[in-house]
Formats: sequence, C-alpha cells, structure tokens
Amino acid sequence: MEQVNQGARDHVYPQAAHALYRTLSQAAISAATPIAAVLVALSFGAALLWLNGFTGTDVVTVMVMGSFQDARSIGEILLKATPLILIGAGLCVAFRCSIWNIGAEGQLYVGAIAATFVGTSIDGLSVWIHAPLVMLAGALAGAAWAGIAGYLKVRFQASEIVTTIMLNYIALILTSYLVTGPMRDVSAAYPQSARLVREAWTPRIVSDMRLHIGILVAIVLAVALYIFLQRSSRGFALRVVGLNPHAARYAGMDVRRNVMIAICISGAMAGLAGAFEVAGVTHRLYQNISPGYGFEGIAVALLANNNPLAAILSGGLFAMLRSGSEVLQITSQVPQVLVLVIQGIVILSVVAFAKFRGMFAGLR
Amino acid sequence: MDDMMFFTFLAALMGAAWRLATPLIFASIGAVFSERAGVLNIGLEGTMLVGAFCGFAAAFATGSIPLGLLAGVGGGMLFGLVFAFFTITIKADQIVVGAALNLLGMGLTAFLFRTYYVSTGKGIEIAQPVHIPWLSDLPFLGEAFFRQNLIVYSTILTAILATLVLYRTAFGLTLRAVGEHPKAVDVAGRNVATYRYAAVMVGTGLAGLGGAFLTLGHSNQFVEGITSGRGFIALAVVVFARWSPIGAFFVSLLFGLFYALQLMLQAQASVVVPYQVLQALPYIMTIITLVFVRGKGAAPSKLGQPYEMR
Amino acid sequence: EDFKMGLLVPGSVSEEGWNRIGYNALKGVEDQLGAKISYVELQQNPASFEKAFRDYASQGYKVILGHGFEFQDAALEVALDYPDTYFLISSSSIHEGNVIGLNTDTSQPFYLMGVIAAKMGQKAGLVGGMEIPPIQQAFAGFKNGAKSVNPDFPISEAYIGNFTDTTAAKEAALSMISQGADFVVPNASGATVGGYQAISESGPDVRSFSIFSDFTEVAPNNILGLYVADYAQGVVEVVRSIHDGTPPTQNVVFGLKDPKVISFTFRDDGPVSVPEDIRAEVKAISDKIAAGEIKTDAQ
Amino acid sequence: MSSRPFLRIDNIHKRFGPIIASDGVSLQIDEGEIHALLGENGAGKSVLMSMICGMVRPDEGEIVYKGVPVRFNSPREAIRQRIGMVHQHFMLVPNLTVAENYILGRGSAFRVINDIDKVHAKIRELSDRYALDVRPDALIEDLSVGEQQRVEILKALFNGIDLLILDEPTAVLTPQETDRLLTLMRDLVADGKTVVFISHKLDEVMRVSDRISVMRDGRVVNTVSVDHTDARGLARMMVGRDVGMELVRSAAAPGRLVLSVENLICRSETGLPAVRGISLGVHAGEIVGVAGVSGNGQSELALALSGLLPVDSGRVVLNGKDITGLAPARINAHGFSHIPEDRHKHGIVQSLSLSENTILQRYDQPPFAARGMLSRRAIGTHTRDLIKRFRIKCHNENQRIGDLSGGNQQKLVVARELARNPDFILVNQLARGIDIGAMEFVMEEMLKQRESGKAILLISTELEELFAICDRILVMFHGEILGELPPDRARLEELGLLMAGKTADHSEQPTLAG
Ligand SMILES: Nc1ncnc2c1ncn2[C@@H]1O[C@H](COP(=O)(O)OP(=O)(O)OP(=O)(O)O)[C@@H](O)[C@H]1O
Ligand SMILES: Nc1ncnc2c1ncn2[C@@H]1O[C@H](COP(=O)(O)OP(=O)(O)OP(=O)(O)O)[C@@H](O)[C@H]1O
Ligand SMILES: [Mg+2]
Ligand SMILES: [Mg+2]
Repeated sequence: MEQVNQGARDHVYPQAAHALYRTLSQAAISAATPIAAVLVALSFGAALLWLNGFTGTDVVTVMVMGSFQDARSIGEILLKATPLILIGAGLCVAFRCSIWNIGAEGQLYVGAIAATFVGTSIDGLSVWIHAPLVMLAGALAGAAWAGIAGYLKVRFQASEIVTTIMLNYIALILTSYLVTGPMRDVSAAYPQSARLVREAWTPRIVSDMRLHIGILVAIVLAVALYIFLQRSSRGFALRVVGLNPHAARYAGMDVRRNVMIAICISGAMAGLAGAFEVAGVTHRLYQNISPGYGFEGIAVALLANNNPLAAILSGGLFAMLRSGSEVLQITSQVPQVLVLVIQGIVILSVVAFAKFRGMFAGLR
Repeated sequence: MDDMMFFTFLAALMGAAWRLATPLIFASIGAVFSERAGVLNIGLEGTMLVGAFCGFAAAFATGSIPLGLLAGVGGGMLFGLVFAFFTITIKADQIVVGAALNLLGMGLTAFLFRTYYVSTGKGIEIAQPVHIPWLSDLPFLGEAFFRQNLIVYSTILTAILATLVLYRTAFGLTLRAVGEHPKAVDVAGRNVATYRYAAVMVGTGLAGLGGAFLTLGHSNQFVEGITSGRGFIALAVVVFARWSPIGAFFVSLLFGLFYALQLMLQAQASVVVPYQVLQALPYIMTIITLVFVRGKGAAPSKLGQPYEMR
Repeated sequence: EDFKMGLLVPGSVSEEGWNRIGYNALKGVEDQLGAKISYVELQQNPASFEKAFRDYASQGYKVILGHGFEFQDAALEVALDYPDTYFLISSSSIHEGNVIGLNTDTSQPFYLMGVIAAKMGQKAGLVGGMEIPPIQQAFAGFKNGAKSVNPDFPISEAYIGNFTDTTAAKEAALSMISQGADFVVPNASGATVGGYQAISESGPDVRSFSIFSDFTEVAPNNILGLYVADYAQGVVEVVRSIHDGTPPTQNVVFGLKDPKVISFTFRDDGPVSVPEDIRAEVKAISDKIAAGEIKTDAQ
Repeated sequence: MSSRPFLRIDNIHKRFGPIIASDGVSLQIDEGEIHALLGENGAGKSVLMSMICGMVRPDEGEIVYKGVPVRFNSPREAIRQRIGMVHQHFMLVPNLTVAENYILGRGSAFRVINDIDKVHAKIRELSDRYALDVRPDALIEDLSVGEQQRVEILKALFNGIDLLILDEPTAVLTPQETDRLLTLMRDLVADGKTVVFISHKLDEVMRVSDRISVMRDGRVVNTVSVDHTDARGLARMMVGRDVGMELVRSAAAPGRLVLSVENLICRSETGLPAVRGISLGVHAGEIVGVAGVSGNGQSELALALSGLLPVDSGRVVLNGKDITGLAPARINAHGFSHIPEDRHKHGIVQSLSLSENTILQRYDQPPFAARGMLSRRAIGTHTRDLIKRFRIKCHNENQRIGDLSGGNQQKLVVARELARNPDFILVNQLARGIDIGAMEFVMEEMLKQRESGKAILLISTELEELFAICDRILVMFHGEILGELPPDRARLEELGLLMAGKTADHSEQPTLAG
C-alpha cells in the first residue's frame, strides 16, 4: 500500500498534465455542440424577427456585436453572468445527486435577505471582515432554505420539485413583507431596505465599473465544485447517491446526509448569488431583485450537462444573450423577451445535437 | 344578520374558488394523463401560456370563443408535440426539455403579444355566465355554484370523463400500464411511443385549455406571464392528488379555495394579519399537506424515464 | 450650437418600467424639441453618478435628467461647477439652484376619485398589484378624498402580489363587490384589466374610473371617467421652459395643475355618469388641489 | 413424432451493435413435442425465442411457422398466430389486476371496457381446467413470484396458443411447483400444443423433454432426442469441455463463531412480516447454506444482516460485537462483506467505471483517498489487479461497468467483496447470471476463502450451488428456519419437502399470508 502512495506522488505532475490535456480536448469537443446550438438558436431568432417584420440579421449584428462593444458592456455581461454561474454550478451538484431543486430563485431571495440584514444591522467593521460576512450570511441562508426542502425529502419523501417551487413563492412573499414592513427604509419613497453600509459592499474590480469580485468568486467556486464532484471522495459519494441510491446505501454511504449536502450546496450557491446582487449591485433589498436568475440557472446547469466547469461557459453565454437582447431592444425596438426564445432553442438544439452525436457514434 | 353576511361571504368564496381552480383542474388532469404514461412535463407553465395566447389571438381575430378555446387546445398540443418529439422520439431528458419549453412559451407569447397586440389595448368578449333556470336563483347555492360560465362547468365533465377514460377504456388501461411497465405494453403489442405521444397530447391540450380559460373565460386580455406560476402549481396538485383525475379536481378546488380565501380576507378590514401571510397560505399548506400525504407509493414507477425499445 | 440633453438611468432602459419611462421622456424631448440626446445606464453607483454628470456637463449638455432620487446627491455636488446646466431629478422634491426635482403626484387624481366614490357609492374597493409607492400613494389619495366627504366611508384594500395575474385581480375585485363594494378601482399594471372585467360583469351598479389607459371598452357601463398620466410630456414641458429661457423656479410636481401631464375627464356617453352637481364640486376641489390648498397624499 | 416441421428456423442472424447474439441459428420444432433449449449464459437462447415471438426482428434468415414463412413485426402478430411466450422477466404490469393484464393490448384502443366479467369467467374456467389457482381480480403487485409465473402461463393460454415458449420457468419454483409445471407442460402437449422450454437444470430437461437442442455462441450446435443422451453429455455439449460436476474440497473444520443471529425478526419493505424469528451461527472456515424458494424471507434476512432493512427484534453479533441495527458503513467496518442478490439494484452503479465500482465502499479510505480526494492511481492499480486475478473480460478499468456481460459484472462484485478481506461473507445467489465455467471459478474462490478461515453464509435458490460447496444447509420457509441438512443429494426429497413448508412428519405449515 505504501508503494502505491509513493508511486502516486512521483507521477503527480505528468498525470496532472495528462489530465489537463484530456480535460481541454474534451472541452473542445463539448464546446462544438453549444456553439452549433447557439448558431441554430440565433438563426431561429433571426427567422422569427424576419417573419414578424423586423430586420432579421439584427439578431447577429446588434445582439452579438453590440454586447461586446467596449469594456463596459463586457463588464455588464460578466455582472449578469455572476449569479448565473453561481446558481448554475450549484445546481450541477444537486442535479448530479438527482435532486431536482427548482427553488434557486427562492434561495437567492433568502440569501439576499440575510445579506441585507448583516449588511445593514452591523456597523464599524472593516471591509475585510464585513464584505465576506455578508457573503457568508447569504450562502448560509440559501443553504438553510434549500435545506428545508432537503429535510422534507429525506424525512417525509416530499417531492423536492413541489416543495422547492412552493418555497420560491414563500421567499418572494417574505421579501415583499420585509421591504414593505420590518426592513423598510422609512425615509425612502420606494419600498426598499436601508442601504448596506459601505464596508459590506462587495469590492469592485475596477472602481468605475459595476463589475465586482463576485465574478471571480463564481469562477473559483465553479472550478472548486468541479474538482469536488469529480475528484473528491464526498463528490464521488454524491454522484453514486444520484446514480443509484440503493447501491449507495449498500456501500455504506449515508444517502440522506449526501442528499442534504448536495441540496444545501446548491442552495448556498444561490444564496451567495443573492448576497452579491444586494452587496455588489443594488446595495439595497427590493421586492424584485432577481429577474428570474434562479430559473435561468436551471437552464444554465442543464445546458452544461451538470458539469460545473461547463456552467461557467453556459452562464456566460446566457448572460451574453440577455445583454444582447437589451441592446437589441434599444437599437431596433425588438421586444427583449426574444432572449427567452433564443435560450430555449439553445437548450433544445444542444439536446438534439447530443442525440445525433450519439447516433453517429452508434453507426461507427 | 351576521349569519346572512357569513353565508354571502361563503357563497362568494365558493364561486371564486371554483373559478380560480378551473385552470388548475384542466392542467392537472392533463398532467395526470402524461405522468401516468411516465412523462413528467415541467413545461406546463409555458404550455399554459401558449394556450392562453393562442386562445386570445384566435378569439381576437374571429370573435368566437369556441374557436378561441379550440386554438388554445391546439396551441398547447402543438407545444406538446415539440415536447413529445424531444422526450419520446429523441429520448432527451424530460426535465431539460420541460425547462426549455418554459423559456420558449414565456418568450414566444410575450414577443408576439408585444409585437401585435400590446398597442391595440383591446380585449375580447369573454364567455358569459350561464344562468341555469331555478338553480341559479337558489339562495347561497345559486351564488356559489350556478352562476359560472360553461368552461367552469365543464371542469366537472372533464374530471368524470378523464376518470372514465383512464379506468374504463382500453386506452386508459394501456396508458396506466405504460408508466408502470412499458415493456409489458410493448410485448402486448401496443406501441409505447404512440401512447406516450397521446398522453402528452392530452396533457398539453388540457393545459392549453386551462391557459385559454384565463383569457377567454376570466379576463378578456392576454398579459405577459398571465399564468403566474399556475403550471408549476398544477404539477404540485398532481403529486398531492396521487395521480388521480378526481383527486386532481378536488385538490385544485382546495387550492382555489385557499387562493380565494386570501383575496377575500384581505378585503375584510377586520382581518389584521399582514396580507403577505395570507398570500403565502396556499403554498405553506401545500408543503404541510405533502408531509402528511406521505410517500411516493402512487407515483408511476417509470415517471421521467425514456423507454428504450429493444 | 445644438441643444443637448443627457439621461442617467439606474438600470437598463430595455426593461419595461421605471427606466423605460425615463428613456421615453428623453425620446420625447428629441422628437418634440429636436434636441440631441444621449443616455447612460448606471446602477446604484454614486461614484459613477458623479462622473457621468460631469461627462455630460463638460460636453455642453444643457439638461441632464437623473432618473431617480438616488442621483440627487451627486447632482448637487456637480451642479456647483456647472451653473449653466440644469440637473433634473426624477421623484425628488429638491430645488437648489440649477438642481430641480420632478415628481408626479398620483394621489391627486385618486383623491378626486375618492370624493366621487364617497358621494355616489356605499363602499369602495381598491385592488393593488404589489405594494409599491405609486400604488400606495394613489390609494392614500383615494382614501383621503373619500374621508374628506365621509370620515366613516368604508374602503377595503387588497394586493394580489404581482402584476401579471389578471385572474387574481378579477377575483379580488369580485370578492370586494360581493362584500358590498360598489366603487372599485384596480391598480395593478398588467393585471389591472382583470379588475375592470370584474366590475363590468357585476352590472352597472358598480362604478369605477379608468386609470392610466382607456379601459372603457372593457367596462363601458361602469366607467365614469378617465385619469391618464404622461410623464414624458411633463419632462418635455419642463425642458421646453428651460430651452425658452424660463426655467422652473421651484421643484416641479406634476399634478392636476398640469393638464397636459395629468388629465382627469368625465364620460358622458355611458349609461351612468357623474351628476352635474358632483362634477362642479369635484372641479372646485380639483382647483383647490391644483392651487396647493389641499394636501392629498398624507398617509 | 410428427414429421411435419411445425416451426423451422433457418440460418438466423442477429446483432446488437458489436454483439452477435445469433450467428446463423437453424432449428426445427415438431408439432406436439416438448423441445428443450440449453446453453451457457449469453448463448443466444432468449434472443432466439424473442425473434420467434415477434419482440426482436432478425437481421437475416427465415422463420417458417406451420409451413408458411412469417416475419412478425410485433408480439401482437405472433400472438395472433397463436404463439405465446413466458419471459424470463415477467411482462405483467404490477398496478393492474390479472384480468386487466390479460386484456392489455387486445381489441380496439378506443374500446370501452365493459366485458370484464366475461374475462373473469374465462380466466376462472382456464384456471380450473389446468389447476392453476389464479384469481382474476388480484393485483399483480400482491402476488408471489410463483403465482405471477402461473399468471403468465395462464395469460398465454387465455390468448389461445398452439406454441408456448417458456424461458427459464423453473428458476424460482420449489421442486413441488416444478413438478406441477412439468405436469402442466405434459397436459398442454396432450391438448395438442407444442412447448419450447429453456432451462439450465439438466435433470428437468431430461425428465420432461422429447428433444433437446444445445446452443453455443449464437448457434445451435446439436439437437438430440432425450433417449440418446444424458446429463453429462449435455454439459459437455454446452461448454465444449467436461465440466467437473463435483468440486474437490477438504472436510469442514469450523473454528470460532464469527456470526451469530438470535431470534431475528423483521418486516419487508412493504411492511409485511418477512423474517419471523431466525437463529443461526456461522463459524470460521465453514460455508453455511440457506435453501428456500424465493420469497420466503431470504432477501429480507440478507438485507437485515447487512443493515439495509430495519430489525424489529433479535440480535446479530459479528466478531463478538453487536451489529444489530447499525448503519451499513459500521457493519462493513466490522469485517462484513455482502455479495447482493440484486446486482443491478445494490451491487453496481451501471454508468460508473469498473474502477469506481471497485471502491464503492472504500472511496474515502486510504489508499484510495487521501485528504478527502480520490487517488486515481491507487484505484486504477487496485482495479487492474482484480481484473487480472479474477479474469474479468473487459477493455480496461475505465470502461463503464454496465457494458460488461452479466457474468463479468458478477465477477467484479465477487472480486471487490473478497478483496476487502472480510471475516464474514454474506452471499445471496452466488452464481446468478453466470455461466457454468464462471460458476466453477467463483465456487472455487469461495472454497479458497473457506480454507483461509472465513465464515460464509450462502443464500441460494439453486440447490446445485448449495450442494456443491456448503458444509450444511438450512432450509428457510415462511420466514423461519425449518430444518438443517447435510449437503447430501440422497436427501434431496426431504429438502424439497422442507422448502415447500412440510416438516419431516409431512404436516403442512401455514402458507404465506396475503
Ligand atoms: N472504521 C470504522 N469503524 C467504526 N465505525 C466507523 C468506521 N468508519 C466509519 N464509521 C462510522 O460509520 C458511520 C458512517 O461513516 P462515514 O463517516 O464514512 O460515512 P458518512 O461520512 O456519514 O457518509 P458517506 O458514506 O456518505 O460518506 C459513521 O457514524 C462513522 O462513525
Ligand atoms: N437488447 C440487447 N442489446 C444488446 N445486446 C443484447 C440484447 N439482448 C441480448 N443481447 C446480447 O445477446 C447475447 C445473447 O443473449 P441471450 O439473452 O439470448 O442469452 P441467453 O442464452 O438467453 O442467456 P441466459 O441463460 O442468461 O438467459 C448476449 O451477449 C446478450 O448480452
Ligand atoms: Mg463515508
Ligand atoms: Mg435468457
């Protein structure tokens, strides 16, 4: 046994290089599918525009080019990508464990509430302490909210699809209650919380852009979750529980505990996304703080085939489409909701391409 | 006098509950069909929106409510066809495709509505309550149950018909078997894919009808996101109702009742709890009831799984 | 030299709602006054507020609209350095030199509706979307108006919790009507139409006013009159006055005194209409409000 | 025998991707005969029969039935031609009644079901005629495996058949039930029907068949009349070499008591009483067998011992430690290994690699994990080692285990459990799904474990398996141990009676409730 360990250490570098090579080449192959899918979706969008009296080619020229105009617009894309990557990567973990957490939206709101609470009720801390504390509060609250659904699942076999949907509504209503009631900033006309103290704000990357370090945190966490799922013992257990809970139990894994861990990780990521929205973007809590990031995150994870590393790309893609559609609306008066159609088609195309790839593999 | 007030309140509550339950009844009974056949369609929200939009557009163009309803059902089924193609023919993951269809349904309806209708500001003539001689004039009962439009009345028919089809016809028998042991159905000489397509069509057609009720039978306008999460609630209703059409009917009514109750209690000046507590009531009750209606014994055992024919 | 106007919005102008209203105002100035326009989307970032104001002002922009009270502090800071530039701030009541607050007071027309309700009806019902200021302010006005006529006039209020659920808006209105309300005003953005549907179905004994858009087609037998608001037109008028060299001398509150921005009219083609004597009374009250003699939005 | 070829199969080929399931099979079945089909696992028996009954379409070749070439596109068409098949895995829908299962797929799809009473009557009539004891209104999920088997046979009769195909029908039956089935087959032939019968049990084949065909590697290698062969000859034909029917083993030398079970009581997952007070002991260096017809609580016994099913009362002591009611992880840690009955459910994770399946229990222990991370190198080395030692046929250790043949999957499970160096090994169906050659190998492995002083409890429905390696055999019936016998073939009759719930004095035990 000692020998095996010794050998492992000696070969760690070439092995890592090989693994990197393999990961990259796999990434190249798997990148081809989304790119093709995006092309299909954009063509569909163009056709839809053309059929309805708009200039169809705007979809490409305005939407894609427009969203990469300058550093600021790229910064805006990354800003939108932050919650999508966080939520998407987190959901990869839950979905890999076969837990259908549809409740990221609610977990985001609860995270935002906790972040607001910590960011408004404490004063006089250094930014080095307060800002991380706010993120931690968001993550913990999101995990706890998701944990409710997890507990109901392991304890009462209550379908998490149903409970997480219900918890979404409850979180939204709770937010509405708090900002119109106990957390309301009485001096403001709008129902909103007080402003977070400066030290609680998520630090910016460049001082005159809204982009904050949340994007870096999101990428780091997505990579970490990838390593966790693929390389760690606990991640292995989560996957086994997701693939075959009976075998997991037989092998001595604690299925309930792993389910709880997986759903809480996804909830923590969504809660963190909520904390970043409050502490990094709005600095206050509002009733409609999320434009549906929680639901879009589901699509991000599914598009990434439940791989957190790929969720970075799919989150970026969805953010780009969202930004592009805003540009498109301003320049060409195209209803911004077109982006939802394009996102939907992207997913369907990915699914179809994956299938056809399988068919070709079968023929060979 | 107080008793009188109470009964008026109760009568109005019942009437409202039934109307609010109507879209849920259609959508959840539809979902019972597709889930019994092993197909889990989380794209119901998008499908209902498509039904609501198509129903509105058709009635807007023709001025005919029956045509509108037909278009709602047709629009839902068209969407269902896409879902079925991807999940049954291509055998893609049902949750993935359902999520995509929610995006598509929301996006397409909003896009088309903004492009063609939003500036018209015009609505349509909706289905009128049908006055049933004698019954509608009954005190209390008349107000509660007999002053609805035909679409609302037809929910009863739908529930009964669905039960008969599911439990008393060869089609229903096969459908129930498909969700449980598709291979046995295959061996018995019925095409599993055909039945799943049929089940999805029934499911999405009814979801489309539920959506169309919103625009044709209740308010006279399409509004972006008019379904407001009813497609998701319908999924919850099915689990709650343990995959039975009659169960879905009554659980939907229960939801309608909670919903109506919170709206009516808000309007009562004497009720002092924050209205958000009342709003959260239906959702909290769902969770609590789910804890009591324990276990997934009744779930079709192949729910969500594509069937690989040899 | 060109007349130029800039706009700072606290979010994306592509989003339907607050930011779009600001953008529409800018477009209105372009269309009606031929101004050159530019806008920038910023979110809750005071550091960049100031920079954006400076950028525009230094480039010779005559008017800069900061669309939201959060722009107020930054504008005050910059305004000292650019005395020839006018800084307009939406939903603010400031007036310091060249920094001018703009506000639309929805409580005023709703106050009038409240008066009419208390005079013509037994009980009123208000159906709201979410509890946000435009709606709260409006409802406060309605209640104040009704109480000014009859302090015990019963009014029930309900929120549906979103702006999309027409069905809920309708049922909320129906339940109020079933509980005796005979003057119902829905105010729930997209879902509003559901409220009028309920009113229409409940027969001509239930009255209402059409708000923001013309809903008479939905409830032709019930709607007594119309209230329509146009913030863009208000901004255009203010900018026109600046262009003409007669800038406002105090903060601007669009209200009943600005008929181009807020119009409050009665219908005569319906089966029921507001009797002449009440109209006269309402007119008198409206004049008083316009003159600032009645405060409508005290909560 | 009639000379008219009732069913003629001519040079049939069938491939599944790279797998050749039928490689030019030719076979002739005569009218009114019982024709047995033998062969190793994966020889292609089931696939061939599936082609006859329309479930699988041949790639090439011809099937001539009653003198006419046929090409069935669905089982329905075969049923219409009066061909019925009882599959290895039952084709019964658990949430429907017997009668509903029978009318499934019959008549127009849009038919209203209003003739269910007639169906019930017909089922009762057939049930009486062949003494099958089937209740038409029973829900399938409430029936025992044996009952479901009869329901399947009756379904074929209900459909009206000239040809009945039975795929391993006796695997789950008691010797008595088997006798009854063999009699039924004879009755059917007497009624003019033809029977094709697949089995691995040579003695049954010898008893009931008229002719026997042996398949190997997707071909029929020989067809003989029952009068011209014996069991040994058949075995040789199947495997292509002589199979040692008797394994060499030393006399038992039981050591210390490793596992002791005292008055164990537990219920099945559906909450019905399953294990009703079992006591037993297993010593180091002995193999104790548990015989019984499936469904008599063996599965629950195995699950309860390994911590997968809650124990109502009683005690399980392993290596002197009370392990009753502990979590599987704790039980495993005390030197417990378990080769599970249901490989697909418990034993493996299909979509994971061989490597990942080898560390299922030890994923968080050194050398496979260090500081919470998996050590791929150690895992790979270990897996390659097992593959070599157990001669597992595979491409490499990173291959999906689900792509392996069942026998090789089973070998990996056995290898994994033995590699954990346990003190006690619980085996439920050692040889399930593996061919005679592999069976010989794993049995030898078990005997080696016994030599090295492990305690082994072998639960099996296959008497051959038990006789071959056990030191003593306990018979389980209705959740209880009815008796203990030495592995002596001479007492087969007695064993069979015990398995049917009849104690030595032949008094009947209460039968399974519900
Ligand atoms: N070698 C051992 N000896 C005794 N008890 C052990 C041993 N290893 C683990 N256990 C106990 O078994 C239980 C589960 O073990 P472990 O911590 O490995 O699993 P887990 O982390 O709870 O879940 P999972 O199996 O999903 O990783 C714990 O209560 C632990 O104390
Ligand atoms: N649907 C399928 N897809 C791929 N391979 C298959 C399929 N069905 C059978 N096979 C393969 O065809 C070969 C023959 O299988 P078959 O089931 O006929 O064996 P058998 O003789 O019945 O074995 P057993 O004694 O285990 O029943 C095996 O290698 C099997 O894995
Ligand atoms: Mg562990
Ligand atoms: Mg077989």
